[in-house]
Amino acid sequence: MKMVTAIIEPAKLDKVREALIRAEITRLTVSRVSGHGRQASDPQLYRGMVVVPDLNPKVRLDIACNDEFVEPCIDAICEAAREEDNSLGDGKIFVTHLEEVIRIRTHERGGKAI
Amino acid sequence: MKMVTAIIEPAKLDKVREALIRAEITRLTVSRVSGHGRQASDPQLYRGMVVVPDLNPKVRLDIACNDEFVEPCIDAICEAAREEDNSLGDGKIFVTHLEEVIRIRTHERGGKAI
Amino acid sequence: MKMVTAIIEPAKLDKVREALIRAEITRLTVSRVSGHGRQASDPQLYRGMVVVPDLNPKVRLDIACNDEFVEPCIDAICEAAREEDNSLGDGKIFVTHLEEVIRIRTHERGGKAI
Amino acid sequence: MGVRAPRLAGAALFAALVSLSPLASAQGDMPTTDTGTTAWMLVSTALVLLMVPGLAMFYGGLVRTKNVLGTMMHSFGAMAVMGVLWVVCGYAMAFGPNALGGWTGWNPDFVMLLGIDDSIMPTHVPEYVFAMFQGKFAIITPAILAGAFAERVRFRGYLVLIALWGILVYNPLCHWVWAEGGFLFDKGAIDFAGGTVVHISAGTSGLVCALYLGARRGYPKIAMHPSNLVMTLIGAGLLWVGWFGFNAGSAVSSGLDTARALAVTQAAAAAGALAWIVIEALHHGKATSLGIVSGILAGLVAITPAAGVVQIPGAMILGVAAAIFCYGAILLKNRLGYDDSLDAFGIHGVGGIVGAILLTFFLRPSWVAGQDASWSLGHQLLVQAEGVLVSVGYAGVVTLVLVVLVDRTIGLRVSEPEEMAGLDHSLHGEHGYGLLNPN
Amino acid sequence: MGVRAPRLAGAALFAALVSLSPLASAQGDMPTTDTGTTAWMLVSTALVLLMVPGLAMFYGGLVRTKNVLGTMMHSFGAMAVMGVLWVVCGYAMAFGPNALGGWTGWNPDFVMLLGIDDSIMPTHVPEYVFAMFQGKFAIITPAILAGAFAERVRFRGYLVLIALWGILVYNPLCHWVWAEGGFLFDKGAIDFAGGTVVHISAGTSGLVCALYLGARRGYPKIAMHPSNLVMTLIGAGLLWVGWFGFNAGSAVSSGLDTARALAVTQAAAAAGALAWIVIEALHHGKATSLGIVSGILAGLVAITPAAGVVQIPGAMILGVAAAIFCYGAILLKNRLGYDDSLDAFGIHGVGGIVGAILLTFFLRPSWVAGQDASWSLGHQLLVQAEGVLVSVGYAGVVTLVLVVLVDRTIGLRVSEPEEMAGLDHSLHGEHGYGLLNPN
Amino acid sequence: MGVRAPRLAGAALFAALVSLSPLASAQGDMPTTDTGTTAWMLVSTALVLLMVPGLAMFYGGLVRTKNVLGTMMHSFGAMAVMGVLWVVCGYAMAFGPNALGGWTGWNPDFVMLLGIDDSIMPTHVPEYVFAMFQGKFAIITPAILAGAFAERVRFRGYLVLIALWGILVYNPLCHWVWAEGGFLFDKGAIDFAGGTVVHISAGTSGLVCALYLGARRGYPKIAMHPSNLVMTLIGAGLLWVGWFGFNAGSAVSSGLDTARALAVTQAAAAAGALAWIVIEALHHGKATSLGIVSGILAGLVAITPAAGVVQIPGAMILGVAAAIFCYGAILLKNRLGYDDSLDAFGIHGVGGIVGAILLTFFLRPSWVAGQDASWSLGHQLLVQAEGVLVSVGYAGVVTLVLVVLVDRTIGLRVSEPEEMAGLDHSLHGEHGYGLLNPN
Ligand SMILES: Nc1ncnc2c1ncn2[C@@H]1O[C@H](COP(=O)(O)OP(=O)(O)O)[C@@H](O)[C@H]1O
Ligand SMILES: Nc1ncnc2c1ncn2[C@@H]1O[C@H](COP(=O)(O)OP(=O)(O)O)[C@@H](O)[C@H]1O
Ligand SMILES: Nc1ncnc2c1ncn2[C@@H]1O[C@H](COP(=O)(O)OP(=O)(O)O)[C@@H](O)[C@H]1O
Repeated sequence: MKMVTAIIEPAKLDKVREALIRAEITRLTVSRVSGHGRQASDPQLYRGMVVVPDLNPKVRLDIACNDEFVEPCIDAICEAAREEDNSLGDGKIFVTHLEEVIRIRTHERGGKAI
Repeated sequence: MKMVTAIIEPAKLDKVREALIRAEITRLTVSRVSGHGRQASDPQLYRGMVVVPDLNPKVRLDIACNDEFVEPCIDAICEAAREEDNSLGDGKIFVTHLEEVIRIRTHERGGKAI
Repeated sequence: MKMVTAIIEPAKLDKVREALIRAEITRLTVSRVSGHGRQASDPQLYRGMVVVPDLNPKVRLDIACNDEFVEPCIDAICEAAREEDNSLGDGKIFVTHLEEVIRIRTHERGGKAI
Repeated sequence: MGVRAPRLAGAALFAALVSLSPLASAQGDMPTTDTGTTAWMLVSTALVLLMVPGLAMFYGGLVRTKNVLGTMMHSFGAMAVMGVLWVVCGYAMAFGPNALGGWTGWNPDFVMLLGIDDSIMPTHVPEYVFAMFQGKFAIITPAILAGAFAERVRFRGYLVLIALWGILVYNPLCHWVWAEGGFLFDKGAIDFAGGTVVHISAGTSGLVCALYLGARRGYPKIAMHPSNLVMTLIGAGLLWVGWFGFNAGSAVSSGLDTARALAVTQAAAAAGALAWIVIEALHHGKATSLGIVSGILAGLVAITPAAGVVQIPGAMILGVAAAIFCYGAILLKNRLGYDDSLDAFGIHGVGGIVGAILLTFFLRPSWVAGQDASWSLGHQLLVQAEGVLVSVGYAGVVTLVLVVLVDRTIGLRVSEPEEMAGLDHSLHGEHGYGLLNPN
Repeated sequence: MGVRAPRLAGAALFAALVSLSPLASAQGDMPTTDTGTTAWMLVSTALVLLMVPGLAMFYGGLVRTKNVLGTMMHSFGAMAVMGVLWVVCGYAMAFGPNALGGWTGWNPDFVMLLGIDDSIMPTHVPEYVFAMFQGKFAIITPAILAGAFAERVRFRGYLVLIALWGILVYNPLCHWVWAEGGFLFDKGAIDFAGGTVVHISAGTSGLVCALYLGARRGYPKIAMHPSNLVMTLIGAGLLWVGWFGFNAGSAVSSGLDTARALAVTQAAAAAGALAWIVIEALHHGKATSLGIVSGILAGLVAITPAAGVVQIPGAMILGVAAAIFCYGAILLKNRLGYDDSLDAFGIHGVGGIVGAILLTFFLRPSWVAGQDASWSLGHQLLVQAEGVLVSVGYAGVVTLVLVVLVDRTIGLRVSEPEEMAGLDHSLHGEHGYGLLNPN
Repeated sequence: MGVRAPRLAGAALFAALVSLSPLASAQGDMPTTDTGTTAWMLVSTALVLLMVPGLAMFYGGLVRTKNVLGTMMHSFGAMAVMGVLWVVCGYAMAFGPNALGGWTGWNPDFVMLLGIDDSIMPTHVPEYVFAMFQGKFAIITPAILAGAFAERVRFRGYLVLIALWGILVYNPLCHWVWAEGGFLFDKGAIDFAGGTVVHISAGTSGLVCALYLGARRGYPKIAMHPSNLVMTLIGAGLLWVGWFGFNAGSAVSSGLDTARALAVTQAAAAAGALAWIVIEALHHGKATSLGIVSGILAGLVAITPAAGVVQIPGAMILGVAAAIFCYGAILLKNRLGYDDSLDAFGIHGVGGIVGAILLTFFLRPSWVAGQDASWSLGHQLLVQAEGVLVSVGYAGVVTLVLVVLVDRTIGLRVSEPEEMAGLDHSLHGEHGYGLLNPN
């Protein structure tokens, strides 16, 4: 089992969720984060000045999935989270190994608890 | 050392913390997340309509612990976070391997830094 | 590749970021969390009473880096996040193994995607 | 005529008009100023203005986080655009003598309000105050309307739409109902403080826009949570306070009529709130905070046309009835599946209609006694219904033309990527709650 | 009697009562309306209503995130329930002539306010305005009380409790203190704008409820952070503004008395704020924002009974004294360990007592000069103490009966799982801050 | 003299002064109270007070999350400190007869306002109300100033600074411009509601402080996001509402002058808002919410000195001009790189200067007609410029002395660790938004 963690643009959340659902991945955990990557875009306006923030608002998705779902999951995210204009700031995906998953309600463990 | 990450109902936070303290686990990190699992419960009311949100508010606990504490920790969480009525949405626990832990103040590393 | 996760005092965020930049580590993800450690400091005032909160506001940094950057990264954080007076509550660093990193924009993978 | 006129402002004003040219204004036959009435009208103006940030909060709390600024900008944009337009031409159209066969009013002296620089009205109030008080209604009305299409329109198109809407819908309606010579005014339609002019017209126009523009992306499949119900509650509180200016100010006096309007406003709001949470408790077993404020609003809307002519029991019944009908209308909307985002029609349209019609059954006995012999309840009911229909029909049709026009030319509906990203980011380059991100 | 009466409203009203039946109301001996006084009373009514959302913000910001809506609903629920009850029977009980041996007042003509439809009071204000102004006090009082048991009561039980409390505690107290024939009124107790009726009664009743219901789960072991001090500050700002209506409106005039009340209100609030942060700086080395607003409130509460009879220096001393006593009372509470969640007693109860007693020492020389020969400071002090004791005793005892009754029948205290989950979720099915979750 | 005096308050007051000793106050030649005017002045006082929480919200929303309480405390602290100081000595200095060669006023009877306990002014308003109304200006002015050095000063030093500033800068300036005998008053400088006294002095002083204290750590390299633009918008809404009291209250009447002031205030605000978003749309293609509220403020500031003497078209032009100049000034600031955190100078200083100077070109014809033969536009322009220069020069120099003094003695600038940790945590031991952390 793997934990796929994606950091994406908040604006892309809906599209990514839809793509994941199409890939039959529905369970996930979402949180607000801020990030700094290579991107220097997402400029904001402040009283006539274009301000490039140091930390941009991002959304983090954590998706625990069985090994065979990892690649479909990555593909779905990449597909949906990419800007048309190939700009910086589209985000990143991290994959870590999951040793155990437990469903609290049933105490089920492992792949079937995902 | 393992990192135990639990996603639970916000309403259960107090109870889980108390159970963990009983299991002698006091250090942890908590954050607000939103999640989508199998659950279709936690309905909210909006002007006379029952609304089932797509992403439910959840609380995430991250607990770094030495290996012998992992099972007690999981048990404590499972015990406290479960609804009496065995409903969906009780949450999930993920366990990952921790390579290193450093206490910033003392530069201590490993198990004793937990 | 490793994921370095640091939990630090919010007040130290600026200083830690600056130290990381000096160590040539600029990419990271930041989020608000609350934590309970050994610390019993960060007292707050509430109508004449000193209140020691149960969960203190903390900031979490997630930094994915190639293996050779792990130690410099840890050092930079430790250096910058430590209070002068060696008090509790300075925070903790966790290191986990990262199996894969994907840059969404380019589909690049591995070390060069960090 | 005073007998028939539920609200004397128009008549009084007209008298002022004929007797006054800018040059004649310093003459001796000018009414004197009453400091007390003037004070209350100044305050009422401030209170109605308070409703604009109040509405911004009410609406802004109900939308999703990514659209909060965009939604509040609808109210603030109305302050800017209608604030300017009203002094430029709005007052001249609404309160000038009949022009274009009575479709609108027009008095060139009122342009930039230059002609009223010294004018005191027969109600003993400087005309400037009356003009400003009325101007606030012209601001709040399109701001209410905007709730129907929240979270999916371009700001630029919105500003053009409300500018046109103000000129072509609001000003004529206002003239018909409140100005001497206006045809509904002459018929004796009762609309004390703007049931038809403000609420029904805003609600209906909003509905038309919502239907034309279509639902928000994902509606109703994806649940759209209010981002800040706390702010919505506070906004409702400010609206209640401001409504005292809206209704009691519409008496253009500071005396018994004013006191009556204030008392019934208070009673209707409380009754509406209580009724709504009782309904919810019966329906779902839980009273909600959004419910209690929706009930407040429903009660306030329903009493608006009636504030001069009913007594406390009637006001409470109107408040309860409004809660019932609005609750039902929203349930129906959910069935029908169209997307009136913040229920501009469900609350303001329906509540306004309920008030305008039902008030007929609760007329104050002394008011009825003051009517001439030909008056009958049935006739009044017909007149009221006519007022409602005219308002619904006129506002609906003209709004449809305008919304199509604006959408086809400069564009009204946002693009799908913009909508997904949220108005705040894509239209305004800002975030409402920077506090959500560490900084 | 005017000599003794610190506040003429009651007397004036009584005169209105005797001379007026609904039928006689159109006669020539009716006082005329003064537009200026009426304007100010209309405004005061709006300002006191503004205190309700102000209080909702003040309290809502102090509770934990999961209870913010539930806490604000206490204020909004009071608007709904007391708003209705006041016109139904509250005004008749509070300002009718003595009934049941003086325990309450009663005038059947005041039911639904039908009997005052044309009534102008000798203060030249339509009685409707006075009734509405007073009605706002009946709303704010239980809303203040609710702070004592925030975060742990059921909404349904709360609504029933305050309805009973309004009828059995507030209305009689209000009658005793402010209505002609009320026994404290006749004794010459000074309570200009509600120190006993509003603040002491709310504070004491809150304390009784808090003691009976017990502490919140985890109190005081678990620290309970204010969820939104920013909102608390804004709420305090609105309370200060609204308090001008509360105090200066209680003059039921628009002249020198009003101006004096406003001036001392301002001075006491500023002095209280300054004193509180000085105390904090001495005690902890830091001034807090909660401290400054607590000081504002303490000062405002203390000046409330005294606003008609002290001058600026007295007002400032009252403000400072209130800050000292309230600060001490809260420290004491923390020692004793009972859970008056938002210090309804610590601020309103204590501040009200401080004001009601200490005002005796700062009476305006011209006021003292106007008393008859038998007047002495010592006697006034006794009368003031009696007012306080009666208010504490009566409110305390009746509230205890009511809270036991409501808790045993329909239930007042929430269950432990509900409390842990938070009122917003478990009682109202909502979340206050949707913005906390990505959507 | 009334001819020359744009604002009669001072003159009126002076008349009151000479005729009244505390002992003479009960005599027959006292002017009578006008309830209507008094009502409006009471309301204006409340409305200007409302601007204080409004400003706290406006500013608090613009700073970073960690400084929100600290920034709001600047406004609340001003309520406490200036609220006390004004009654102690401020009113005596500002509105007493010339003292120290006209540098200030002084009337020992005004200390604690004891000498005005019975005083009714020739404007038929109890002097207490006038004193309280003016006191609110003394509160809001340092609160505006504080925007220039937000996020980097110690609370203690700030309180001392504004106390000294109030005594040494505000009171004299207020005396010169508004009190009979003040040298700018006697020259005929037009400053209806405080362009020089409030906005220019606050803006300039703020600028001086900002330059002396230096930029915030990291400025301008690190972007500093507004933590809560939603709150900033609401604050701006309250400021607009409160400004009606600020400007229309400055007429110290309830009649035509008042109505005119209200109307031009409304028009200038709307025009300023519209102009700002048009400028933004041209410059960046996007209208922002911070832009629309900045435009509102710019328009309101610019109309402040002019509210008594221009008509609607002039008001709108002033609003537009203020938007242009302020926008430009802020761009310039960004070029120059100094850190006026919240643009106290960019909006209030620049807007105030624009209004004070440009009003000369839009004087109401009837006002011009009322001047004596020697009057010329050029001369008025010179007088206006002199008013601006005096205000800028005096406020600037004295503030510089004060800020150096306070910083060197008790300390004004926070330490670097404190600044990084945020004022809320390090100075006040609190967090503004507890809701951000699960609890
Ligand atoms: N090495 C990293 N460690 C942690 N977070 C990262 C890292 N690189 C990127 N991120 C996160 O991903 C977000 C998007 O990164 P982006 O700017 O798209 O990266 P890139 O420029 O490499 O494509 C960043 O804002 C940050 O939150
Ligand atoms: N596979 C997963 N990956 C990431 N998060 C998950 C996953 N499954 C569940 N969660 C998180 O746990 C929360 C509770 O899940 P729940 O609905 O109780 O799961 P189940 O229905 O499987 O018991 C979800 O809201 C989500 O935040
Ligand atoms: N074992 C742990 N698991 C998860 N988080 C931890 C753990 N230990 C510490 N933390 C996080 O680090 C923060 C700082 O810890 P701190 O009090 O400095 O630890 P210590 O007292 O061991 O130095 C805590 O508030 C918590 O968020």
